[in-house]
Amino acid sequence: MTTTEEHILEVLKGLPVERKRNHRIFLTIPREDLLKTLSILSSELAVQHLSTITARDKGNDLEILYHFLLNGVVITVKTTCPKTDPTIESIVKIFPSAILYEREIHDILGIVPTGHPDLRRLVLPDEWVGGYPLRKDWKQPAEQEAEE
Amino acid sequence: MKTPGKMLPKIMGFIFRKPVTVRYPKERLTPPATLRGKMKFHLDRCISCGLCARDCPSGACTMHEIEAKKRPVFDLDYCTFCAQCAESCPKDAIEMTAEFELAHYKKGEAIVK
Amino acid sequence: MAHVKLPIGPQHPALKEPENFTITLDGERVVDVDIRIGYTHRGIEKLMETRTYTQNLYLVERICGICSYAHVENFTQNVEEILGLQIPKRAEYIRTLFLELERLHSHFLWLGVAGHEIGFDTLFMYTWQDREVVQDLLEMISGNRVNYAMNAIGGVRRDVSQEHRKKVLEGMDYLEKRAEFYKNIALNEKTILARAQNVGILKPQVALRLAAVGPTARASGISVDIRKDDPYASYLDTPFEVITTDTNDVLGRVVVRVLEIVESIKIIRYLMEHLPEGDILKKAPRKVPEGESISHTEAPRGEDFHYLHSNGTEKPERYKVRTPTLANLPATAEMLKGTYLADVPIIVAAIDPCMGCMDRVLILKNGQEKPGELISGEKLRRYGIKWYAERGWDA
Amino acid sequence: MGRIDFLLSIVYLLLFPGFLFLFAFSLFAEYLDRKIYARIQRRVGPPFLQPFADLVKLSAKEDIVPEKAEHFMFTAAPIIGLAAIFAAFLYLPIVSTTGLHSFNGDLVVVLYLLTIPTLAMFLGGWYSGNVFGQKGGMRVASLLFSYEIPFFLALLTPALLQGSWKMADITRFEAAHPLEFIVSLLGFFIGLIALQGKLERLPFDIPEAETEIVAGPLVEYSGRRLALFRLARDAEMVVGAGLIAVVFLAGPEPILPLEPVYLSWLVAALVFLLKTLFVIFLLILLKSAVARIRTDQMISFAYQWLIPLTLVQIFIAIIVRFFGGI
Repeated sequence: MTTTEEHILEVLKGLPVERKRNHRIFLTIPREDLLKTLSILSSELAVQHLSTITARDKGNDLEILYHFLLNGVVITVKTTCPKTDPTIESIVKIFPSAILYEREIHDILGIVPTGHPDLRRLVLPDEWVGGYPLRKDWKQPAEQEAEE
Repeated sequence: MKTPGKMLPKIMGFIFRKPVTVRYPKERLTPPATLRGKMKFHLDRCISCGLCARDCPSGACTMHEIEAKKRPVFDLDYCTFCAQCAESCPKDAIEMTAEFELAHYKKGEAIVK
Repeated sequence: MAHVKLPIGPQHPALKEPENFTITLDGERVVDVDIRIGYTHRGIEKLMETRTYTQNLYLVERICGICSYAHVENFTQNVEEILGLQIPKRAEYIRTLFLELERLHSHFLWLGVAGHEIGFDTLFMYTWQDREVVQDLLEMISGNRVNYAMNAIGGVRRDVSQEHRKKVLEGMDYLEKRAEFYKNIALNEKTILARAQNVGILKPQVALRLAAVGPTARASGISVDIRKDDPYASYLDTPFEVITTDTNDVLGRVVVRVLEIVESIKIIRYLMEHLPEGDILKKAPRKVPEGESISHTEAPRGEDFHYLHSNGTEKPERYKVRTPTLANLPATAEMLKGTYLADVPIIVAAIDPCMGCMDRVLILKNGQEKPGELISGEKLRRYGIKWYAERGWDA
Repeated sequence: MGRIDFLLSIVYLLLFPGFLFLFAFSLFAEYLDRKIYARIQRRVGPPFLQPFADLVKLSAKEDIVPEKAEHFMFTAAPIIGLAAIFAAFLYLPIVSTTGLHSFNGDLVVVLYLLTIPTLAMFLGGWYSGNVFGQKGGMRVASLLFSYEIPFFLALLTPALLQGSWKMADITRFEAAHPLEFIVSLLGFFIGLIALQGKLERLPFDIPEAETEIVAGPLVEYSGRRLALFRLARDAEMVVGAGLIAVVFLAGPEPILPLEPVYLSWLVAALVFLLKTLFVIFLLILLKSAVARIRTDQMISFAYQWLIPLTLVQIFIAIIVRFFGGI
């Protein structure tokens, strides 16, 4: 239980915090107050290092995890958005390094970060027409053709 | 003043010494005995349990019915020599040798039975 | 002088792997950079969802050739955390040994590549010869020079014998002398200084804002090192220091990496002298219960981040990998602006990019043409010219 | 009698110290360059006939002229370069102290002929119609200005010392006063570095720095044209090194006072050969000990260091000439 961890937990008192082992703090928040929580993190805790953004297909909705690093402690902010309206506010204004990670989750899972300056493809080829590959219901293009 | 040519004394020394590169195949380096090269399969020890085929990450090891016995066949075109089959085999019927010169002319020729 | 748009890559002698930097030039000065990745994209994350944990061991190892062990270490730590499995002490020491041996061979490799980028081929040849010492050690212990297949879930698969320890210590003595020689060269050779000093500036606050990692950040004075901040394997009880310089330039990155070589040699010596007795592997069940875990290690290029979400079956439900090169990319674009065209390769090489690592997400599929249709050479050439013309490149 | 002289000069022109000799010598120089460079890097290095094999293979390869390229100039550039070099070689005193035809001012003619290949490289790059080629050509041009001046000045100091532009007089003068070499030692080293710059070898090989703009001016060249350019570069190295050997180390004159009775031309040629190889060896050492520097650094290096040093050298030469009263 390093000193900074106590300090972090103390700052995040009000929010649903979960701590499985040392150096790992998980935080689940609804989609609406994402920017609010992240600004708390960046202003009060001076968090600057966004390790990455992971996105996952949970069946009916999509879960997005923002992983931050503060002297060795990984703070993960989890939020979800329904498949019917897969949008999320872009956090590039607070964490500029998110610019690539948001392009990636848009590219492979179809989550649209609103307000993102440059939403081009990151890893798929420009002429990719095969849908969002990391979704569970995604089929190989060859199989898609077999179905038609 | 830092002058260029800090390497000069070192360089002069090497001009007349023997080069480090080895002219394979004329000269050969002996690989360590623990090298994971081509595998050796002991048919007698095999109990056709199929654990090796199940754990093979690249689908190189597949079970085949030959002479009324189900047994693994290793296709070196797919194999990545990770030795997982040797480890998963409960009867140690698979053993890695240090042979690494496995070039062959046609696809499907490099099969270990 | 009209702005010339010059594409460097995806096929370019300076880039060992396909990457595209579209440089907008004003004479010799770089005005703007646009980076396009995805050329070595193999869809490893999607593939991992279709394989069992034992098979994924060998897939995650092939994300990158020179930091393959960092990925395997992350993967095994993730699975062991969810299983709640504590691996034997001796296995932890052997894992740390391999992490540091890999850092040595990666840094030596990078020193050679950086030397080649600035045209110093003699340095390139010498560093790669010394790297052979490390490669031989790795091959002796693990059976292969690159993909070591050393880790299993629950420990390590091969033991380090007494004779191996003696050879490793001998190798370290030789490498220490060579590291001294390279430090002397890197700091005093005038032509290297000319090409590396205050080139590719990355100020500390910019590095922090853009979340740069590894030697790139440490060369700008940011003391961040996962081995110290969030110790894993046996780093908690191995004494070592985090190397930082505050020159913010390519020379700083060279110095940080050379000093890290010296540090790694010290760590390896400590490990070999204090290797505890005991077994090296604890049997792990095949099915992993429902859960999620995060593991990050200090790969030679920086923080390597892995996230695993398991669903109780034999196969992971979601596996996310973020490699250090992707984290350093925004910082690279920032560094390239305002420099000379001649420095672009050395700046790009300075973050020690491993493109193979970075594009590890998805299956590459040719969208328009039906798969299996033969494209004639002429049509491919037309396609290439059209593709480049659309993007306004004057090549 | 006239016919024998005529035949002798034909032999001189075509065979011995003429084209065939230069062709063989430049291939041998390239072999030496690559072999010693490899051995310094503890590699094995190419076999003896490798440069010749490269040349033959290249000339047999397909020779593409890009659509956008200006056909005539694209073909003419390598030929001009090579012709200038071969012409320059004839004036060098190899067999005897006078060379084929020596007159007052042949040193300046050789220096002039030595700049043409660099211009040919620039034209080749410019007319190749490829953006990389043009950028490489521009770099060759900017290099031209920073390395011709020190090269010219450094090579003119021995002429100053002796007071005549004729290479024959210079070599005879230097053979008579061996201690003159110490006076023009600074000029010798500047000439060496400037030659390395002229030949675009490693520390200054910015035009075709393969890690930056592919192959610079030669990017569109292939087949016979590329073979000609490569031969021109090797020959330029030989002629440049030969020129430095003649002007600074008294060319074909054996320093030690033995007077060869017969076959004097063979001994002279051997001495010239040895001295040129010594100069080439120095170039190789310089190439393997340093990294490539940028265009702007190279130009500032030339104007801040090389040119002032040559002025110092000329000043020393004047003082020695005036006061020394040689």
